[in-house]
Amino acid sequence: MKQEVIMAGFGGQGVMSMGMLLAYAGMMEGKEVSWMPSYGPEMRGGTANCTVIVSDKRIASPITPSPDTSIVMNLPSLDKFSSMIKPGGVLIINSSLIEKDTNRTDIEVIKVPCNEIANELGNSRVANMVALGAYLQKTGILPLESIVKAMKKVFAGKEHLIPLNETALQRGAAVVK
Amino acid sequence: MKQEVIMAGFGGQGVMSMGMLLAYAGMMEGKEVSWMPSYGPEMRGGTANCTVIVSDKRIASPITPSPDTSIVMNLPSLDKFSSMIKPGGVLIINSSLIEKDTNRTDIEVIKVPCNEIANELGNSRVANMVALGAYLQKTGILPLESIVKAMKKVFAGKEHLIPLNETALQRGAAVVK
Amino acid sequence: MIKVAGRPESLQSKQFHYCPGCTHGIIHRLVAEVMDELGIREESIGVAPVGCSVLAYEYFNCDMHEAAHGRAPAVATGIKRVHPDKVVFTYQGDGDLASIGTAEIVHAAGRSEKITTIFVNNAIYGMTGGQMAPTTLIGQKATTSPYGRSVEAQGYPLKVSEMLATLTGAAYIARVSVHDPQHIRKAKAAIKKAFEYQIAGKGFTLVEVLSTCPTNWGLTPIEALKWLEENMLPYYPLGEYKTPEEVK
Amino acid sequence: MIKVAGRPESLQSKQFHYCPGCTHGIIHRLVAEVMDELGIREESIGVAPVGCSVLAYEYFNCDMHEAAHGRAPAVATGIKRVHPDKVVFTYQGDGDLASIGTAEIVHAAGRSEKITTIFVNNAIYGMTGGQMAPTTLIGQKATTSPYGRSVEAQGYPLKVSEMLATLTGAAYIARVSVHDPQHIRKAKAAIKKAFEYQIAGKGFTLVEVLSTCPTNWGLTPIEALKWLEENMLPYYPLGEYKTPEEVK
Amino acid sequence: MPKVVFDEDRCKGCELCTTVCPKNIVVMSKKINAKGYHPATVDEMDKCIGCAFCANICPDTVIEVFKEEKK
Amino acid sequence: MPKVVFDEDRCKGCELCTTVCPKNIVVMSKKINAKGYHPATVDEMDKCIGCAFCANICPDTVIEVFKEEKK
Amino acid sequence: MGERILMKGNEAIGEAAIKAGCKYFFGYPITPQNELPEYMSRRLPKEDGVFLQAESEVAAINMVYGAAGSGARVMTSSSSPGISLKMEGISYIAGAELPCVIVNIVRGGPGLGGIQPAQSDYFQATKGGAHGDYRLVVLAPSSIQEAVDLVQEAFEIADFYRNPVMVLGDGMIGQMMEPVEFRAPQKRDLQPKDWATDGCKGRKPNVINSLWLQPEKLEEHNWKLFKKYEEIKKNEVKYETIQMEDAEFALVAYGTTSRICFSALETLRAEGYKVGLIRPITIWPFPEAAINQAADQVKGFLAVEMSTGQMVEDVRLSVEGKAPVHFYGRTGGMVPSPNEIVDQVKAVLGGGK
Amino acid sequence: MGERILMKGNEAIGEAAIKAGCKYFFGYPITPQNELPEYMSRRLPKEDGVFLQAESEVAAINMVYGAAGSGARVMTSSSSPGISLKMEGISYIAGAELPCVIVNIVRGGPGLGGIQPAQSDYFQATKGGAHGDYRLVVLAPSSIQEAVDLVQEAFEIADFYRNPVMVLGDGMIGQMMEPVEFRAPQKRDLQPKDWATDGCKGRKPNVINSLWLQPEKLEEHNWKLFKKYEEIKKNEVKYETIQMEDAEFALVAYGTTSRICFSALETLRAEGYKVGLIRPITIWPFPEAAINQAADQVKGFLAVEMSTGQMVEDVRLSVEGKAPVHFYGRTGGMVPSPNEIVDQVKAVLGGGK
Ligand SMILES: Cc1ncc(C[n+]2csc(CCOP(=O)(O)OP(=O)(O)O)c2C)c(N)n1
Ligand SMILES: Cc1ncc(C[n+]2csc(CCOP(=O)(O)OP(=O)(O)O)c2C)c(N)n1
Ligand code: SF4
Ligand code: SF4
Ligand code: SF4
Ligand code: SF4
Ligand code: SF4
Ligand code: SF4
Ligand SMILES: [Mg+2]
Ligand SMILES: [Mg+2]
Repeated sequence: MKQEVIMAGFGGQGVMSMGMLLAYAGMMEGKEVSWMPSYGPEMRGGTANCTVIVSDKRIASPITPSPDTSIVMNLPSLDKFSSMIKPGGVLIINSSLIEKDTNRTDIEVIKVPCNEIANELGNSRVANMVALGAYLQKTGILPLESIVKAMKKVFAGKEHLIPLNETALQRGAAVVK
Repeated sequence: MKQEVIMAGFGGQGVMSMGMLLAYAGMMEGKEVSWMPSYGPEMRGGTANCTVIVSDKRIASPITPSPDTSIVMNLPSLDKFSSMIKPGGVLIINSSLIEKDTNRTDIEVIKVPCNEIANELGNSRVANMVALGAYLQKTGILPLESIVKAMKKVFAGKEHLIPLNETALQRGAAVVK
Repeated sequence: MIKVAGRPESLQSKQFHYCPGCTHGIIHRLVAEVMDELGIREESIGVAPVGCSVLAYEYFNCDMHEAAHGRAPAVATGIKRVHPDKVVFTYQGDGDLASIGTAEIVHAAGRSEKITTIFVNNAIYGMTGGQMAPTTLIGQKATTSPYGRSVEAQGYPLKVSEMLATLTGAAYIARVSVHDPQHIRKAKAAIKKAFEYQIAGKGFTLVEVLSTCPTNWGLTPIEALKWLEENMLPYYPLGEYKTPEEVK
Repeated sequence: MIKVAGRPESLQSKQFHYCPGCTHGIIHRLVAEVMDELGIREESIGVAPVGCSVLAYEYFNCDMHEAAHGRAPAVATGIKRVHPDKVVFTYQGDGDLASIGTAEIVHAAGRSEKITTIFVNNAIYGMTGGQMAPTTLIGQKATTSPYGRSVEAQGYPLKVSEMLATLTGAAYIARVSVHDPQHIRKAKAAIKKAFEYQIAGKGFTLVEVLSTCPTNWGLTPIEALKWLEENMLPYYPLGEYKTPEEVK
Repeated sequence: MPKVVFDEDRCKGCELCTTVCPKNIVVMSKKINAKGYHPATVDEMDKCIGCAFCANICPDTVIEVFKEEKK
Repeated sequence: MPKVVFDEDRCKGCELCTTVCPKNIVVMSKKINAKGYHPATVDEMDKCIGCAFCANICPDTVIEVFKEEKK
Repeated sequence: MGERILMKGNEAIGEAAIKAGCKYFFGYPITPQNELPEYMSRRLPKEDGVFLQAESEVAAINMVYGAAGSGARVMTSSSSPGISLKMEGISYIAGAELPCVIVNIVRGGPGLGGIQPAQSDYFQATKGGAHGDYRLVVLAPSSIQEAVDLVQEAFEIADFYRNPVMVLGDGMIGQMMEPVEFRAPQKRDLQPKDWATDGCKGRKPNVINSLWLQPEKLEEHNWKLFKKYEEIKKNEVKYETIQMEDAEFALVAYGTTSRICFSALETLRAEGYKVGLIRPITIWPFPEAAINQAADQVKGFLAVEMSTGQMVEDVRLSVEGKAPVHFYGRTGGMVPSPNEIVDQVKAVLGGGK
Repeated sequence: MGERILMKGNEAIGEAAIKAGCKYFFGYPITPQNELPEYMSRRLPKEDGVFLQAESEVAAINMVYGAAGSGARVMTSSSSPGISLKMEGISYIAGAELPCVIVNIVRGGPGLGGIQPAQSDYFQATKGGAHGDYRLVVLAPSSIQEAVDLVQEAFEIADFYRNPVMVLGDGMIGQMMEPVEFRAPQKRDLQPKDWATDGCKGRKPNVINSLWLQPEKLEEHNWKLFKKYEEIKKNEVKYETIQMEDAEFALVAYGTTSRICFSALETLRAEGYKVGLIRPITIWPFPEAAINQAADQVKGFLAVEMSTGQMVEDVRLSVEGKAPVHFYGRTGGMVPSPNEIVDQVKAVLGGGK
């Protein structure tokens, strides 16, 4: 089993920490994992992305020219990453911010209104967790609970945020179910 | 024909310019020449030396482990350079400042009281020319006049010094005659 | 209708890559306006630093030369010595000028190099993600002074204008700020003077401009202007530290 | 009979390689005398520069560390941060400190690094054969200013003490001279103060010592002392430019 | 009457211009521009006195200010 | 009576010591030392007041000055 | 120790250094290694150590020189242009035979270049980018775990041989997160640092120095260094071979690129190509013997680098003409993809498996 | 021109530069090259040029960067440690593709080392002592006359390829006096410097730059540079062969060492040994083909250097295992004597002529 996913969005959308959580959870489940961020000139406001690989075997390259899945949180990311996904792969689109469609027909497209759901939950910053929930549900790569476990490690000192994030995960998962 | 000579003495004794004059004169006579100074840490008061090669053919190395001749103007130079001279070579000793003798028997030793002669001429700074005169006379590598011609080039602006230097050359040569 | 404000000709129409509210953009515009007003765009050669303004060569509408980090004054010296009749300026951040480039700026000033330096002091390394600069204030947190800058560990913030003003070769040294329209006007006046003195051959000229880095200060752009006013102004007093009259 | 003058214990018995009459030798002895008097020889680590005093590590009778040209303050910083309880000093020439090492000395001072710098200003590059230094006087000839230093071409001689005194982190900055016994006594007193302030943890301390280079000035040792007095003293006024009281 | 023109797609929504207008007429728009920011705009243009403070503080040269020619 | 001792072979003949002696008793010797210099020396030692000026200005630590212990 | 945690390469390197007893860090910010000094600035004050941001890379390496000379375990880090500025200082440290660890998280060059991963500082690291006959031990990790292990070992090697050690990563090693476990580093039998300048109480003064004015002495010193380097060559070569047993063609790659080659190798093997991989872990000393030996077995080599071709020279030197050595490189911050390498191998082999 | 005059290497290099139209010199004192900046400080003001002693080597190379970028013929010089400090700047100049001439009068290293002649900066000069994939053209004169000729050519090469050129001498080349004649330099067909930053009147602004934030662009730039370097390799290799026609054994040496090898060769020939000498004049590009060809003819090679062994790697790379390559080196400022080389050759040949 090996899952390569690229997560991309605006600087403030939390795509990096979404990837980190996935990697952390994967590690805690005993898998090999890697997380590789894009790092641009450190000027803010651009787009950010990271590649996460979760695998049963030693991971070769931490980056990939053709991920299994791409989660795109904004329009530039859709433009940039939809074409890379491997045939038969999955594209998760944050439909709250992206109206455009992909022209790819050889992949499965899942639209999740991440920001709307997050706003419903009262905090637009958990849009990333909504997307992650959808991703986990779709790929089945890890159970939701493992992410929650990882949160306890990663959110050390901010444990009060966990319930909200967990709900967001579940809402995202629900979109796919 | 090839003559390799090392000239050595205290910093102020003019060994460098003595070598330069020889090289210049050699060049003006159409020979191949090279002049190579020792350059120590630029702190004054130490000993200085240069190697001059005058040859009819392309000069290989501008330094030599075994010169034909050595002109030593002070004691440390005697100690350092007398052993290098090739068997059958010539050692010119400034006997004004060096009392010690060499223990080499396979070379010709010529003692020249350079400073005394220079003082007689009224200027201790021409002791070097006295030594050079002796050297030229001994080796016959170049005529004295070629050095005088070279002085005109090298002493540009200080031509008034030439007669004195010429006399010093001749006095040195006379010691050997 | 006449245009009383807008993009000066000496600024390319390209959009800045700077973060929202970063005052680098204001300072760029002021320099360009001065070039326009003095009519020197085609006579000017700018030297871009390494720092957030590394891409300055894409923005100024005149010949531009990149420099290695901190070495803009040396690069400018090379240019000015070849083209003494041209107007040469450097645009440098506080990491660039006050840290790695200390020797170069001191000696450009000491040599009385006829160049103009726009020194953008935002008390931080913007480009590389908010590390401590020599101008970071005591107590200020940065990614390499996570517990706040302390005198004991990191010493005192450098006051560059005060230091350079002691050098005879420095003709004009002024510190200005861009945190409100009034100060922006004064900043422009100082920049103009600096260029004028360069053109008049008075010697080395430098304008230190206090600037914000909302991103690495962790503040909104508006809060950042306020932070500058409340924290930087007291430690870095504005004013002219040296004027050419003092150079005999 | 008691010995009232002679070789201090903190000086090795080796002979200096310096030229006849070069005042580097006097300054070495003063530093050693101060180490003796403060009883810190075994607690001291000296940093030798690149310059005529490059072999200082052969002369001082304490632990000695070589530095790359100009970098003695950085090397000293490395040492002092590892051994904050030891006494660390640098001994640097004007080419070393005021030219290539400008950034290092400014930042050691700015950081308030608790070290002592003995800055030997002889207005020339002695070691390399008499090239112009940043401190070479206007009109002074050097092998790289063969027509005399000119303001137009090379700018103004740097006044290092004045410049460093503007830095808050500098605790003690003084300029002294060694051209006669009276001044030699004062020079020693300043050096002693500097070490004492270091030991007391006051901050960065520096004593600039005006010194001769008979060889490269082309003067006899006696003429050189006179030249120093007549030419350097007016441009480089002696005195204490900063004392720890000013550091709050 | 003075006029202020915003090059909306250049605006990064930093809001600095809103703090300096003596007439308090510069406000942030609800819409989102190409860059994803809420751009600044002027609601009551007739109140504008053409002081150009807004343009002066704008870091991104978004704003042009026009005035009647003085005769 | 004070005493001045010259480590003659260290002397580089710079003559600085000769210029500072208040009693003018430090002079250059005619002889040449191991280094090839005329070393400094004191002729009339009895005039010495032990001020140590000579030792202080000597760049090569050639000179030691001894004085009676003050009681 | 023992627990696996997820760490960014730069931070893991910092933690590894601290675990190895490094208490002093002098550095200057530069992308893509900033997280390393930043990590040290958070951690070292708590370990009774010192983090100091120097005014420049030149100052930083000279601070390292001073700290190493006075007996400390000390580290610095930078990225390509910053390492170039450290060249003079590195030569001094090597000349004075002082131990320290220098991390280079390489980015695209030349000049200001870019900030994406590259391997174009190979020559600088392994041949001596500074003046004089000196060598750094250069360790090139290909994973965060290996980075951590090698950094710890780097300090031991540095102290053992009194020689600076460079850890050569790239933007990917610096920025990536992977699980790591901090294992107890293997300690060597180290001599006390009785040469350090830490005050001469009860002994003769110590001197740290790289100057030898008499050429005879300097030459002697150089041959002494040379012998040390030969000793290191004998003892410290590290490399990994993957599926070389039956390989008929060998990939050679280090660091990040070796992982991608591994990916390519899996694909090629799956298609029946008998390809192996030799991965130098020390790039100086270079695993010459291993490659030379492999040259008797394989039909050819493909050196893969993120540069226009640097390590390939060492491969050629090792192979001594026994087999063709091909090269595939991406540069300027571009990372090759496994497919490109697969294609290259196929092209070279011309269809013959 | 035409007259033979006796000149010191350093000064002759200065005069050659002036004759080649170099009007700007930025440098910093260091032994054993001081006579070069000193000469320029006397001469350039009279040629309406500028001599400026920079505050450091780092500043000097960046002044060169600025002057070269704004269209001037410009030179700098230094010796080993100073050249190390210039590494970052050299990488920028190479990256920005600017022409300039850099003289390194090599002395013993590493660190402060010594000041006597050495060749231990070969790697730094030829492999790239700084970061990134770049190359300098490196010219290694063996006499003052050749130094003069090569310096003049260096400016032409630099302008022709828009690439920095290094002239690699050593203390002996710098300090020695030999007769020289200033011949009219061979001019190349040079493009106008319409890329220079000299004020944008009547044209679009020019930009001098080495930054390419997109790795795709930076890679493109790197391959462009690579192609230029391949072009230079094709066109600019220079070497001399002496008595190679019937040689059964070849000495390989450059610069000062080659003269001493020539001396040794004469002795060996006199004794009946069929020895030849290959003397690289450009050490980058290295005369690979010539040496490779020679490898088909000779029984072996002896590379002689004033280092512990650097150029020998390029000889080995050229020979490709076809013949044994031996090495003889002196270092730290020691200059080998002809006899030592004679003995080495005899030892290698084991008595067989
Ligand atoms: C030699 C070198 N060292 C370090 C860097 C990394 N670097 C790039 S910009 C910068 C500092 C920028 O800070 P500043 O000059 O204050 O400019 P700002 O971004 O704040 O405007 C640093 C350290 C570099 N590019 N080159
Ligand atoms: C990096 C480097 N640049 C240059 C030199 C050559 N160098 C040695 S000493 C020196 C200057 C010495 O002058 P100063 O510091 O004034 O000391 P002084 O000899 O006058 O006492 C120079 C330039 C060097 N060794 N290293
Ligand atoms: S990081 Fe700071 S200085 Fe740089 S562009 Fe952003 S706000 Fe401006
Ligand atoms: S060259 Fe000058 S500074 Fe150096 S030892 Fe001689 S007199 Fe002193
Ligand atoms: S010009 Fe002045 S009044 Fe008009 S909108 Fe701008 S700030 Fe307000
Ligand atoms: S100041 Fe400029 S960028 Fe900022 S909100 Fe106003 S118009 Fe937009
Ligand atoms: S101690 Fe004083 S009086 Fe005696 S010789 Fe020396 S200078 Fe003269
Ligand atoms: S001062 Fe010292 S070195 Fe000079 S002459 Fe007197 S004793 Fe000799
Ligand atoms: Mg800044
Ligand atoms: Mg000096």
